[in-house]
Amino acid sequence: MKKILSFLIPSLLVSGIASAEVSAETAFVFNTFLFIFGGILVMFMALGFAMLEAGFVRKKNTSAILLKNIALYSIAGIMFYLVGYSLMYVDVSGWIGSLGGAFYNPSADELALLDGAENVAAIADTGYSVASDWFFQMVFCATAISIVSGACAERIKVWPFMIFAAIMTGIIYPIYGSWTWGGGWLAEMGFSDFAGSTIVHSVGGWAAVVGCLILGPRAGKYSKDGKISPIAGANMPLAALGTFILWFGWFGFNGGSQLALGSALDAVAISIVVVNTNIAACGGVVAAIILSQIMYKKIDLSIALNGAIAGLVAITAGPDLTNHFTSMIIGAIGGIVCTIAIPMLDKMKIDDVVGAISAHLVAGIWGTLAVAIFGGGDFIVQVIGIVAAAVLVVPLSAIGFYILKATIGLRVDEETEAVGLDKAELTTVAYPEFN
Amino acid sequence: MKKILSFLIPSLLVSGIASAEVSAETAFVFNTFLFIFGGILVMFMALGFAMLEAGFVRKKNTSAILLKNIALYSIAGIMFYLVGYSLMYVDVSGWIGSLGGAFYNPSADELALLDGAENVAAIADTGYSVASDWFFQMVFCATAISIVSGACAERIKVWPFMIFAAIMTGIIYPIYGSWTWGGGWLAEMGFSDFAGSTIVHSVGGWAAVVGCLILGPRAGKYSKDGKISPIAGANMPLAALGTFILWFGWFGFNGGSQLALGSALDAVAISIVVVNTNIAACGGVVAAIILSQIMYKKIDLSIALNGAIAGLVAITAGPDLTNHFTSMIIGAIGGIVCTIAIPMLDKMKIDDVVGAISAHLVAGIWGTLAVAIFGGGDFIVQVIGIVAAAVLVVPLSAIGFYILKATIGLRVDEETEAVGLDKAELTTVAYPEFN
Amino acid sequence: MKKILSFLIPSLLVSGIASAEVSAETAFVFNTFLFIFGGILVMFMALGFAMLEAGFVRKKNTSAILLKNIALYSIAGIMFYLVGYSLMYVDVSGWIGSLGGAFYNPSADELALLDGAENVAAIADTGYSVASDWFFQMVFCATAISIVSGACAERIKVWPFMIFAAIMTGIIYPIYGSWTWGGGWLAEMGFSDFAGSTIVHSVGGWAAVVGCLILGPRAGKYSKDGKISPIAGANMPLAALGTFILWFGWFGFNGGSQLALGSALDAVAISIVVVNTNIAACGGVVAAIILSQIMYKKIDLSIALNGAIAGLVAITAGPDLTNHFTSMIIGAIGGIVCTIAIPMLDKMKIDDVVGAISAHLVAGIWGTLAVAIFGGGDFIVQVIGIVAAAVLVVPLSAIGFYILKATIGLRVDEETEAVGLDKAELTTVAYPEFN
Amino acid sequence: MKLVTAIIKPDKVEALRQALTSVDIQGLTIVEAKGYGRQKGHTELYRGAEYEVHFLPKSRAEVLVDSADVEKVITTISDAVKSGKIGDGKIFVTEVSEVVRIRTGERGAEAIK
Amino acid sequence: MKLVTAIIKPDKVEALRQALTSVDIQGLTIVEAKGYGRQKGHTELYRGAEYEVHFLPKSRAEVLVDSADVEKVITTISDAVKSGKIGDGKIFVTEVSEVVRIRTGERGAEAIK
Amino acid sequence: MKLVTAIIKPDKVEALRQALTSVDIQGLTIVEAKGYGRQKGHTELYRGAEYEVHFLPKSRAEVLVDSADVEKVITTISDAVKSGKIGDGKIFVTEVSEVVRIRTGERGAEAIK
Ligand SMILES: Nc1ncnc2c1ncn2[C@@H]1O[C@H](COP(=O)(O)OP(=O)(O)O)[C@@H](O)[C@H]1O
Ligand SMILES: Nc1ncnc2c1ncn2[C@@H]1O[C@H](COP(=O)(O)OP(=O)(O)O)[C@@H](O)[C@H]1O
Ligand SMILES: Nc1ncnc2c1ncn2[C@@H]1O[C@H](COP(=O)(O)OP(=O)(O)O)[C@@H](O)[C@H]1O
Repeated sequence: MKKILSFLIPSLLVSGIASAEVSAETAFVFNTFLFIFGGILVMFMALGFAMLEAGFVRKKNTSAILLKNIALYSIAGIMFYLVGYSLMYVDVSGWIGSLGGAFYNPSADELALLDGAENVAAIADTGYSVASDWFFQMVFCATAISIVSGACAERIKVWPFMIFAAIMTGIIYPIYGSWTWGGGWLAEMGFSDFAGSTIVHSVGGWAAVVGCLILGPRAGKYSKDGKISPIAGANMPLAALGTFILWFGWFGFNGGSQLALGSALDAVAISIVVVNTNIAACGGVVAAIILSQIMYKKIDLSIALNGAIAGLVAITAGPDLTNHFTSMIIGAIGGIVCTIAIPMLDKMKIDDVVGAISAHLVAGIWGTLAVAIFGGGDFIVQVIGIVAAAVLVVPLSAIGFYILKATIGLRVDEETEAVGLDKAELTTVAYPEFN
Repeated sequence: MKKILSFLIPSLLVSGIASAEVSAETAFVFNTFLFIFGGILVMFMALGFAMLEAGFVRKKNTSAILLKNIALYSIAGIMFYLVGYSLMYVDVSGWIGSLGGAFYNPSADELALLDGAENVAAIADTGYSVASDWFFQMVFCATAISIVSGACAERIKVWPFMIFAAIMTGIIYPIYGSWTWGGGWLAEMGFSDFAGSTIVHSVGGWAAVVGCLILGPRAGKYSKDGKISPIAGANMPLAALGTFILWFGWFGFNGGSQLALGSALDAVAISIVVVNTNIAACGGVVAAIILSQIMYKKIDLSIALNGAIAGLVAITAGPDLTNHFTSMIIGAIGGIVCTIAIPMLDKMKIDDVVGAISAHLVAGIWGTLAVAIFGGGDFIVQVIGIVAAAVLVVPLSAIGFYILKATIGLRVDEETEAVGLDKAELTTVAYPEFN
Repeated sequence: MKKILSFLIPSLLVSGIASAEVSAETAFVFNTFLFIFGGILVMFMALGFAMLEAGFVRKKNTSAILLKNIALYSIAGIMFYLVGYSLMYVDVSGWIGSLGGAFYNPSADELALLDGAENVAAIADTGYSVASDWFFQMVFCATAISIVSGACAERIKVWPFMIFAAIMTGIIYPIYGSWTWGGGWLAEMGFSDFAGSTIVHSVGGWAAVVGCLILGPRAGKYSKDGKISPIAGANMPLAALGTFILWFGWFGFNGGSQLALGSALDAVAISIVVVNTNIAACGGVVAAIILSQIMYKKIDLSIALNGAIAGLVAITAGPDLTNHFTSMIIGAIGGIVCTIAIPMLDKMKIDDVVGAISAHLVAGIWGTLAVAIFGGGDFIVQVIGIVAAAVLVVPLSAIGFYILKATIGLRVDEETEAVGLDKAELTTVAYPEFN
Repeated sequence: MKLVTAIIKPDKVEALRQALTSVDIQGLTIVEAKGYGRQKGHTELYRGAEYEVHFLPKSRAEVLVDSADVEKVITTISDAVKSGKIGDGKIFVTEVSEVVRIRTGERGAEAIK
Repeated sequence: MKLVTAIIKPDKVEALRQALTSVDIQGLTIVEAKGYGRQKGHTELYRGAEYEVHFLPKSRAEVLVDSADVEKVITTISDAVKSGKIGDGKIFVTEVSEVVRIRTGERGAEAIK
Repeated sequence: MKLVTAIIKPDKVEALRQALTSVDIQGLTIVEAKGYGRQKGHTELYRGAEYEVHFLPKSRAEVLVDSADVEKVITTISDAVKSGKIGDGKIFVTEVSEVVRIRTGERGAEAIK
């Protein structure tokens, strides 16, 4: 029974008449649950990335990319616990946090509550459980490094990649995070990035650019005479699966970024965020389909999938803008800039296996600017925030990658690349019975 | 710690003693969250359909079906926003809604709240956020067209399909929706279809029948001498994946259709709906397994999977019936009618690639009747509702399909069909390294 | 906007000032919703197992394992409804429950509420809706049998397996469950197993051991001269997909096992459980990667995936321990014992296709002991609980398997095994176009 | 005895099988192949970059026949798979000095009857 | 030199390899194939409709041997894969006028030693 | 006419194609194969157990040529795929008594021009 909704309202009124507001403890439960709910959805995005990337690589590198994905999520979880959360959120000086919250644990008050103390009111006033917040922040951190794994696939060695993942999630991402969500200088300037078009997606995207440049393209991708030999992804159903899972998880990514559910205002805001998130992705898909048809006379499924991601990334900076039409347009433009960026990167010989740079960095920049364009922020400040991400992430990740290159080596040798990483670095071939 | 539940209750009482009821604002949050939660789960069903269909088609048409699925969900999201929701729910005259709510946006009151107005009580009394409701209704709309894409797979051209998706989600589905959930004449008669066995599944199923008839069967499926040459689906793990995802999403589909969570009554009702939904699917699977073993001396996995869907579709009209045993039987009969319908459709030379007509239309009719049989509605009214769906959807979708056929063409030519849609209409082969 | 959290709290206070506590009805809604939410996530784990197992078997047995998985979940749903829940929870004598709650249905009070009685307060005092609890318990039951299907894959006949699934979910699991969560003798002793390292995972694991021993290894796995010929899984992306889905679902498995969400205490507790669950899995993955690199000079993806599961299983007995570092260590040791157990089982010629015994039984025992080691229970009692599981499950499942062996036969014949179960017992080949 | 090998389009395998059966040739082995002859592949697009596909999917069919049947088989195959378009394929014949039916141990012409 | 080709059941490849190794034949090439001879395929069911499967999966094995070894190889293969049931397969022998070991450029009998 | 068959490493197919084209041989059929010769497979690990992989992936290339072109083709193939390492593969030549271009019905040397 739907519209019959109107029949329900009286009963709500009846039962709700005594006290109209949400009690502090109820709000605490709602807020905490939102973090858990949103966090679980964003955790699931790690699978989305894993599947998307497994679909876009060749058979012979499929196990390696799966391993990198489960490893990076695990490493992110550990590094963010050890130092990342603390650097990002604890005693942020403006430029960076401290190590005071390393090995982050429940608060003393919460532990007391669990041990039987009757400090419910004090706890309720904190608004949410610290562990739930930690969880929600951690999964965002994992997203940033997921972006790198896809772009650099099929040629980066497994161990150096895992070490870079530790650097990225333990240091690089938390520093930029401290400037923004941690309350540092960009936050003080009023930089507006609701769920992280820049903070998560561009940061990951810049590291991906640096990785691709230092690694160089896959063997055979660009020939000396300037020709491009595309290397088709082995498994499109996996790529589509990954894209849909990302879309699904994004409701937690953006919706959870309201950071509270314990009032009508928050519930309304999240509803709007969810609708905008969805319609932006729709716009991204439709725009990418139409544009790929125009540009290539045929539809490119892989570009349509990237279009969905680009639409989602684009709306991530401002899903709280209250006009759904605007969101649709922001998403559609995200799909367009991504579709255009894909062949441009190829012309620049930046070999991004999954289109991560186009979908996350390019669309992320667009989305961050769009907030200002559609009235949710100051244009100059938005530009500063975008530039700051590049200025921070490019050198730091270059240093990380170069040190790895100089020491244990970053790229597999030619023979390994020809044979595939699965046989060379792993014991596990992805599809042993399919040849 | 489980049963230790009894230990918990005192503590609940302690903390809950002050006010026993759910406050209006709390109820508003609960209700809104239910729409978001349920809507996200139903959105995920779009992936379920995509995977199910990708598993049932041949390799050479896999990218095309993936594209159609992500496109149809995107088109549904846009069309329902532009006109569909309005036609279905805004100023429904009895026969159709209006365009007064086209480009649907948050209510003025909600926008005021976000802008700082202290109109919380007024908002709380509306019961739920309008955007959350819109989201929940939109995902249902997308489900209806998903059914069509599967049945008509492997031969319908991509662009005409996308146009039909726009017609279906912008016009056809909303009209029938306005008659029922929109509060129109069928609702007034007392037509009982809790979450849409008819409103969603039969409506989609009728359009699928029309599509299959106008398109004709795939080349080689039925030979002139009356023999049937089955065309096996390329990837059963994907089909199973899709089925499980649909099952998972169905908890949102049926559970969310309670439309409120903000009272003990609603919580109890949703719990019952969830249990019934699950046990009906179990019944459908077991019945389909046993029946396929009896009919064919071996178990047919693809029929077992269809049985799950049929059980779910069957219970969708009445998951609020309070006896779980009844639900199991309704689901099992759903599985049986679906299993029987599959070869019958083949005898009628209706070439339904994924079994959508058997699982959605046939089981949907059964489920809608079952509501009356088990005491949840009037039999005559239920029949009227079922017939009304056919009477509305068959001609409208036939007109849509015929216009497309006469203009840009509906079916790919023989050569394209032999080569596969992936190569002919897309640039993207699904499994380029697997031959 | 994140850290900007601090800005939000005042507004929470404003709206929440009137009444500070969670009302009884609100708590009822929260608790019931937790069961539904957690139950849905755990239901999704059935898909996780299905995909994991489909990835680890060979092509020719893939449809069969998919069928077994959807069948076992359906059978569990029906058997637990018919008798299992009752034996486990209704009038538990200490040694077993009764059949008084067979064909479990909503309580009379809840039905009255739905029929319009104004007994809200009485309902609210029960703490949660009975159907939601039933649902949550049922999905756990399904998990136990999932473990068996993976270990015994590729050689157990489909029908006998389905009958064993009925025995396991209708009788064996409920008996051990009644001793513990049902409030029987082990619960009275103080056996501590928060979400079921032993109650679910070891119970399933013991049945898997018995199944593997009675069935014997797959043809060709162990040659007479003592050599092991590994049989590689056909589809690693599916195995990774399944692992991530299990991880995702585990948040419901462990988080939901708090059994209540309706207070700040519960919200805090669940948050901690969620974080611990996650970090234990991270520890399991990283430990398994490092150890496989050390042992084999290369990383084994399949072991890394098992490591995630082992970490999750290990933390399941005590995810409520309040130090996250401890959880990481428990998970890491879980990953280590699993990685070591895998080749050991092969040496004992126990042919476990998916590593279920190593990941569920071995890591489950470790996790149950870890609770005592880290101060959450008594060591002797934990050991008694672990031994009790073996003493109950091994003979009962051996009887079940032997009766099946003596009557309809348990293992497929040599020819069937060579051809594959998909062709012999099903009509459905998993990948007909991939050869 | 002779071995007649034909490289044909994959979608002609069924027609070939029916044609051979109808002229009473009771044996056939097929292998999936890829190749080019006069028909030269074509360009495809992926993510906006054009690339040349040099090989086209083909099926390679082998029929062991009595020397006397060679012409009949060539004609049968040609008729069954010919479309007159480029890419129709090739047939070639090689001499076989011995054939054995494993099951019975029969040799020579007996083994292909 | 001769080329001995055998069409066998896929699950006999391992037995074939071991048998050839045991008689000191150090080279083998296998291709996945499908075919029919006397053994005619069978009916299968899919979603309630029966259909005929005409081709059965086979493996096609090739061994280059010195002419003197042909009989030995035929016997070895036959013994290794024979079950006496229909579908055991066929062996056929063709003349090879030249063999080259690419790595060394050796020709003729040298190239297959 | 002759049939030149080469068993080569799969990653040399593209080089082979280019080399043949450059010497004006306009036709090639490739089949995926697995095999061993002097190069004997190797050990692999899976879940802690070592096992031997006896077969290595290979590509089987066939070129129909005029008898006069045989030496040229052998040299071209050798040069294109040779690395000097074990596993480079084998080339062998068999006599072809007839070739037919299906499309046109041309026979003999005409059919491979
Ligand atoms: N000279 C050749 N050597 C080996 N195979 C050949 C040769 N010529 C053609 N083929 C095979 O026959 C297939 C069809 O050839 P096609 O393009 O019809 O050539 P043509 O028109 O020259 O006969 C090719 O894809 C290739 O597999
Ligand atoms: N005349 C033939 N030409 C080509 N291949 C053949 C022929 N006869 C048999 N084969 C191949 O040998 C395989 C096994 O043949 P089989 O059914 O055992 O035949 P038979 O019993 O007549 O020897 C077949 O599947 C087919 O691939
Ligand atoms: N005697 C043979 N018969 C059939 N195929 C062979 C033979 N020897 C080698 N091959 C094929 O050639 C491939 C490469 O052979 P290789 O290991 O280089 O052998 P060699 O060094 O003896 O020439 C093998 O994998 C196999 O497929």
